[in-house]
Amino acid sequence: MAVMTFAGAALKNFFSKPVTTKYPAEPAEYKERTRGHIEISIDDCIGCGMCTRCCPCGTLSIDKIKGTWTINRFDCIACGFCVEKCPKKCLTMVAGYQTPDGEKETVTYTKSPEVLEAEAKQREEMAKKAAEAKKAAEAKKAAEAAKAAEEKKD
Amino acid sequence: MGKRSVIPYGPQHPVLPEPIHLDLVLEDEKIVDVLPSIGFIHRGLEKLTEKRDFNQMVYVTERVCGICSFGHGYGYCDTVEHIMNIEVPDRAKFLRTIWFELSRLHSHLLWAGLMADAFGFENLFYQCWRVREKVLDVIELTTGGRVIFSVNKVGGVLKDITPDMQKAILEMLDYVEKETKVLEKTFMNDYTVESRMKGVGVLTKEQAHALGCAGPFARASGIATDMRMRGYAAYGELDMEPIISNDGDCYGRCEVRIGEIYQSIDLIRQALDKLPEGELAAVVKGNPDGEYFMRIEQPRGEADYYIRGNGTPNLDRMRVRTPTFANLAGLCAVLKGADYADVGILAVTIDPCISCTER
Amino acid sequence: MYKITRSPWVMHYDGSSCNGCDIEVLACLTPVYDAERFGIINTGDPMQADILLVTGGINTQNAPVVKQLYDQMADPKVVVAVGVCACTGGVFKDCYNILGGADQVIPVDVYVPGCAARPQAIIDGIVKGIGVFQERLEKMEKGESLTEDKEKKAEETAESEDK
Amino acid sequence: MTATEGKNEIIAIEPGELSVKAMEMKSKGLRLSQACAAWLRKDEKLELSYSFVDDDNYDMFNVRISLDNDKRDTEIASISDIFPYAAFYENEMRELFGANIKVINLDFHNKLYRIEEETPFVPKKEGQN
Amino acid sequence: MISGKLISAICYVLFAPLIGGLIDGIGRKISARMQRRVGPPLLQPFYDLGKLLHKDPIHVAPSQNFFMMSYLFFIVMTGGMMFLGMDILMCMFVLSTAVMFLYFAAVVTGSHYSSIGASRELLQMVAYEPCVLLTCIAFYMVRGSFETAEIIKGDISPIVYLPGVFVAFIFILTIKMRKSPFDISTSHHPNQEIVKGITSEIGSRNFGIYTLAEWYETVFLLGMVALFIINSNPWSILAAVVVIALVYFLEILIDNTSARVKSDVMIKVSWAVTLVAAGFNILVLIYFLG
Amino acid sequence: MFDLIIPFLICFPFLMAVILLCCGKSKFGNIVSYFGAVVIMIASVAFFVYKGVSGGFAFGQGMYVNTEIADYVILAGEILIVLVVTFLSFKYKRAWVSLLSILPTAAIIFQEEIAAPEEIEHIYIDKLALLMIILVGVVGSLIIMYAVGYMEGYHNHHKEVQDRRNYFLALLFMFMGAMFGFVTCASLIWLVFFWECTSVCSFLLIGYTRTEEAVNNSFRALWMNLLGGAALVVGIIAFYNYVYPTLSFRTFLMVIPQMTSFLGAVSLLPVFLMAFAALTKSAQLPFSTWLLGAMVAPTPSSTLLHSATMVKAGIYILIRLAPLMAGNVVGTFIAFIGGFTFIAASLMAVSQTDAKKILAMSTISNLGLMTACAGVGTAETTWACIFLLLFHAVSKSLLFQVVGATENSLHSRDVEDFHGLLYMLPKHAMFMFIGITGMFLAPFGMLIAKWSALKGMVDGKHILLILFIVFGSAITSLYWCKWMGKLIAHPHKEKKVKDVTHAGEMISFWVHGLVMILLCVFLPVVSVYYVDSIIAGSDMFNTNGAAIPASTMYILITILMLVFIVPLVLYASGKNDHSTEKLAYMGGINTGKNNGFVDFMGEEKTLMMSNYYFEKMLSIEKLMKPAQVVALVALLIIFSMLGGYSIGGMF
Ligand code: SF4
Ligand code: SF4
Ligand code: SF4
Ligand code: SF4
Ligand code: SF4
Ligand code: SF4
Ligand code: SF4
Ligand code: SF4
Repeated sequence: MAVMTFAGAALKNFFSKPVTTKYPAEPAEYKERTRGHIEISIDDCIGCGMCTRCCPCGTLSIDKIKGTWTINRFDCIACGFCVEKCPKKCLTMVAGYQTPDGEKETVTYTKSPEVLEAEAKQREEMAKKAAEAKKAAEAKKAAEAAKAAEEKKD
Repeated sequence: MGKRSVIPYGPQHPVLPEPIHLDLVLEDEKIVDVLPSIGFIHRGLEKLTEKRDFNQMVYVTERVCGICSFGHGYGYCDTVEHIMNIEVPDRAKFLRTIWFELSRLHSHLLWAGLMADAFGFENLFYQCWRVREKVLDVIELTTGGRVIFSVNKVGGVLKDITPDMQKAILEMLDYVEKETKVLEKTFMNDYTVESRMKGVGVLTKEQAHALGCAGPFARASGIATDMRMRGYAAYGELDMEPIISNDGDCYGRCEVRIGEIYQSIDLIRQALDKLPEGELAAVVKGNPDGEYFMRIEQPRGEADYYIRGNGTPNLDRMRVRTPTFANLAGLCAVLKGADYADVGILAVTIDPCISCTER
Repeated sequence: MYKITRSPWVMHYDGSSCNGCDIEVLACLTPVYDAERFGIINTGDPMQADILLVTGGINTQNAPVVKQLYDQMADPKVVVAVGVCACTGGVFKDCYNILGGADQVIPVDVYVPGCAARPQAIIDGIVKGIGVFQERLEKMEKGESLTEDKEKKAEETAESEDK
Repeated sequence: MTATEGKNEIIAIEPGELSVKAMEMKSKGLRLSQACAAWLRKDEKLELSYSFVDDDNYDMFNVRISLDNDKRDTEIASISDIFPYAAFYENEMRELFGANIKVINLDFHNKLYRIEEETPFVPKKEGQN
Repeated sequence: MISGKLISAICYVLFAPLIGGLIDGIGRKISARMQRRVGPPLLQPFYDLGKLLHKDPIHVAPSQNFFMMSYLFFIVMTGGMMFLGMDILMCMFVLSTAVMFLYFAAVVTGSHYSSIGASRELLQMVAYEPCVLLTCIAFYMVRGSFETAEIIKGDISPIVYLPGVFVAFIFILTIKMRKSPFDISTSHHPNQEIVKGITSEIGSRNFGIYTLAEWYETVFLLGMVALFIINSNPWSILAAVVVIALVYFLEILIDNTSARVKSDVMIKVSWAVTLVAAGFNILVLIYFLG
Repeated sequence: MFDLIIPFLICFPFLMAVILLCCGKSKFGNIVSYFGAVVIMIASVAFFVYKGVSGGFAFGQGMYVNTEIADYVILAGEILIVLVVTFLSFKYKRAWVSLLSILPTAAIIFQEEIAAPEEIEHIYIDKLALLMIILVGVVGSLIIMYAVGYMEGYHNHHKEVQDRRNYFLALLFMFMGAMFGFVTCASLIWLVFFWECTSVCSFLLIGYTRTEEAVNNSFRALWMNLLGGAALVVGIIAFYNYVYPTLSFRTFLMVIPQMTSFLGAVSLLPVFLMAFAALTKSAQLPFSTWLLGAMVAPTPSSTLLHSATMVKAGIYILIRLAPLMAGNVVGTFIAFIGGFTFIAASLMAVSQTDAKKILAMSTISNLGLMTACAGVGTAETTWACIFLLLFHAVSKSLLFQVVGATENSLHSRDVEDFHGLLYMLPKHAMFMFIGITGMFLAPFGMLIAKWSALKGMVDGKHILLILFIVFGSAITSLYWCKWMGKLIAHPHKEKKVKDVTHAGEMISFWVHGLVMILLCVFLPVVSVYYVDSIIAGSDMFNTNGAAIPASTMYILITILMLVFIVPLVLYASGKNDHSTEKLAYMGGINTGKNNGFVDFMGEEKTLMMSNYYFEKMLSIEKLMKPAQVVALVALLIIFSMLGGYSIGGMF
């Protein structure tokens, strides 16, 4: 029947320095792998939507035309699945958590105008190309049709 | 009937932060009847399989519970791997084992703290949780998360444990071993602590078997069952014996868990020692089709997984039978005849996880 | 004006959480983070609590419980939702028995994201909550009604839900 | 001790045989480790599985009752008189899957989880909404 | 002379909360350090009290307010009587009356945690009351008077005659100060199986009153400890302060190194200590003085 | 002229009894009873006032030296008692009990016959007797008034019991007559008669319902009391033959201290035997069981037995004997038994839920305290004893009556059912509150008495008694607090209760309550002007001056009054204070009110809170036997000690 068996440890604690961190007076230290929050280098994003589809929470949304990538940080479980899945590796898991707030606002990242412009141009070009291709195809079709008609005539 | 009190315990109660509710009938402070009520935390996450594919489900399963989160992720992946006949690389098996034991370590230390808290030993609670923080540090170092690891995927693991990290783990193990000795002294020998645990909530071996108890709760009653003996992951290649006690009371349960802390430390050391080189994950192709029953040993005891695939990415059924669900009957049995003051302690001795019980 | 910011007593209620956030709430109180530095005491009793920490989402069965605990607290009081589950329902929001975040039943003042929310985030969340706490006191002492404030808040959240 | 994975068998039975099977398992000293239901969406079938395990050699026997959609209301006698703790599993199967299990020793009357939706795991039958 | 007593009583009424609060703050700090953490600021108890008094007053049953005020009043009166140099046995009777009001404040709500807490408070009373009464009697035997004014007048400190009683009283102090292992009716920590026990239904202003009453009580109880030390020599007051500091530190250490025991153990152990330490001491005293 | 009041007080109740017996079943009995009660009350108060005014307070006064006729009446009475007892014990097949009546009576008659003729005072009035008279007169009459109303309700509910209420009332009157006789008589022969008279009355009262339990219990009461009576007789005979040949009680009291010096222990034997008799009457261990059994009878009889009469007869004798017991072995043992009874009965009271049983155990325990005080026998403790007697009589009488009345309305006397009584029967709860505070709490007098008792015992260095008291009083507070808590607790169910209490009962409550408060307020006056002089009386301690200095007393009273007034002030001032009402805390699942919660099935369940009883540890069944054994052993030890000495001394 021992009493106060913990006295030694308690007294030792009493005379040692507390282990308490100084947070928030001093910033918190994070490990390298710490899953804090998701960052995006938006200009690299190709808007494929892989991340939005794989996210277990449905936290993400993208708008390919506007070039935006939207995240609700109050909904993200920091699982990192999107990071793993992103084909362009433009998503990264960054240490440091998202700060608390009174509102659950979503954050939207928009591509820089140049990139947008470039993309728009590209899209235009693609569209043009597609149109051209279409035209060409139509022309080809028409030509073929004409050819066929001609053959018929024959 | 006049001398009886009919009172609720929970759902909100500081001793057991999780919401479980018991209808108690007391005579003085003796419990003469108890009826459990659950559902305060029931989410219905098993049904998410209809909306999430089997890869996403890993992250959902991890959140069956935040304490043995790793185990759930693992159990799920292993079951799917069985169905899909995936051969997981050896290194991944060992890494999984190490993380599994780390999570057991933190879980048991957490339990010890909650137990100390339940019998009103503040300082001991702080001590346990302080030691536990060291384990969490290592977990964060290796996985990036403190409680939710998110390192499992179907087919293997996502992250490696580098040699630096291995060193950190070993250092941490030494520290924890040393500190556990201090804790053990108080948990096992202190008069006040003993007065709260010895002879409280006794469950004999026969009773434990008849009530279908699992995990340390059953082992403390002398049932030598430990799913790790089934040799899943890398356990087959490590040396271990189930730890049992024959007391069947709270003291015995405490003894078993403290023994398991040492056991986990030993297992991690062994696993690190034998850690093979190799790939982290196998390639996964196709969708699961078929069914499998898997049993693993969570810190709280045997957890059963049942998965039924139907050839689409969305599983037909994902089922987790968690240790606490199995131990509910045992809890009610030990509560009858105990003191009201023991409710918290007894609830904690089964190391309850209501979150996973109700899913 | 009296400063009551140095003594925020919290009460924790575990909604439908997975335990992850709960143990982190507890971890805040332990030596490494020691929330008592800020006068934070974890009291289990709503009668004595100033700040309600809700972890986990709301389901059919715990909705009345959360509401009742909130009602039992004395004014001024503050609600902090800890973890994404309590913010939005998180990973479980599509489950059949999850109604959503804590703001489904009570007005939430501060949202702490994270899964699990880190202890530092929780401390930050409480500190932010303390600011609201002080404002409320000042309002109360001026005799302004607090409910109005809360109703507005509730409306806002309802609106954002609609969106 | 060496690791033994143990057997893992599925034994299909008719609904009426459950009690007999449970008795048999009990007499062998097995423990009920779990019981669960599953709704097979493609096959439109309700399956109940009772798993019995042997704590010495880690064998597992899963007793399976399969019910087609039109027969899913078939009455099934509870085994809670044989394994008292089966009550929780059976209550769960009944509340979530609508399995028609009768005479459970601790009957929660579909209020184990107290959810709003009825039997969320199985689709509503025609004529019900 | 009378005026001297009066001044000390007035000082008690005015300053006991300050001292009590400060002692509380020091205690919390020491406790925190024993748990290897920084702990709250020294003045934390006052911040807490300030907040409690500024919150919206609440009650479960209206009569709680009245019972709590009465509780505070009687606690103050207990200490006041002691510092007025009055009959110490009467002080103790008034103290039990005070405890009874706290009991009423808890049971009047009919709620379960506070009722269980209240019942346990009564058990605590059963555990400590004998020792407290014996302590008074022991003083009487040594000094031939129940009056504190007389008790402090001897040449030799009573502790010389009463080591056993002192030990028993220190033991009982753990119960009265609601420290582990005997914080069974309510505890300073929220980890009670009955939540806040007897104070479960006491919130905001009433809890402030409760806190204040506790501070008064702490000072009164430590005053009792001082009675063991103080004699006609003015330096003994200094000695008393040192002893009080040591005793208080010991209480905190005990608090930090023990689990909360159950009520039956509490009664058994405290009665045993009372009988063995105090009873034996008094027996010896009868032989030597008688 | 006024002196005639004494025989009047003794005879009038008997007369009333006879009239009542003649009334048969008619309602006329009620009027007769009210009339008789009022007359007795007026007579006793008048006598008391007259004595005060005429200066008769100063000294005792003996009278009735020549009482030949009365002696014959008494002789006849004694024989009548024997006949009744013999008849009933044969009727109920307990023939051996009759021996306990026949033999002592024969012995005492024989003794009287052979005694040398002497001139003794048969009646002696001093302040103690006066105190008892006013106590018995006022409290007893109130009980009778209460009984009239009570029996009405009782017989409405208990149809199975034969309605003999006039017989019951007659017994109550007889009892009072016997009591008056007992406290005023100064002849040992008369003393024995009145003693037996109370024994038989209580026997008949207990057996009133004639159920098997009642018969059993009544016979238990009878044989225990007759055993006491026998001891009394033996004591008297021993005294007459071996110590001093007189049958005067006063001489007895005065002569013994002088004889002790050369007769030694022999002279203590009569004292012990008399004290032994008192123990049986005061239901001390090992004789406590009869008082418990007495509860089968309707409440008024328990009230009468417990408060002012029966059991107090024992205490009265002990107070008379107190100076003879101071510092000797008899005193030590009597005090031990008293102290032991105090703590043992308190412990048993903790485990009771039946309000009447709690009251019974508390009576036994308080009588134990009084016995201990008397046993110590110093001026201080005797002072305490008298105050305890006074306060106990009033508050116990009040409590018994309120419990009885509550039972008639509530149909239960389980304390658990008193949960929230304040909201169901507010007046009853209030009176219970007053009664209970009177029993143990400041500012009521029991506390000061206890204080004084403790002080006296410390001075006497009775370590064991001190321990008994400090531990016992802690336990006492436990069971009273429990009860009070029940009264004010928020009710389980909002149930309405029909109050069927009669006006007569209410009047009795009010008077009791008032007396209680007045006694507290005027405690110093009572002490200084009355009780102190009992103590200083010629046949008591002869020490001049008060047991407790009046100055201390006044300070105490001031403080205690403060204790009383301040809460009222606080209450009044707190009335219009702003405070928000919240629901009680129940882990978040109350169903919108304070007494219901959502149970495991999602339905509403009523929250029930019961007190602690420690039934397994402290039940009467469990503790009574061992406690009786301890007390019995103590009695045997002292008996053999004294017997040994005496026999040794005789030869
Ligand atoms: S990720 Fe695949 S599907 Fe998406 S745009 Fe790139 S190539 Fe196409
Ligand atoms: S990850 Fe691929 S298969 Fe899965 S949902 Fe997205 S696009 Fe479809
Ligand atoms: S980290 Fe996980 S939850 Fe967050 S956005 Fe990426 S996939 Fe979604
Ligand atoms: S997966 Fe990567 S590239 Fe695709 S939308 Fe998301 S962030 Fe952009
Ligand atoms: S047993 Fe509890 S802690 Fe472990 S996984 Fe299950 S829910 Fe989590
Ligand atoms: S936010 Fe994440 S860790 Fe927290 S309760 Fe929800 S799922 Fe668990
Ligand atoms: S005490 Fe009560 S139960 Fe016992 S005999 Fe008397 S009335 Fe009956
Ligand atoms: S409960 Fe009481 S009042 Fe009712 S019938 Fe019985 S004895 Fe009479």
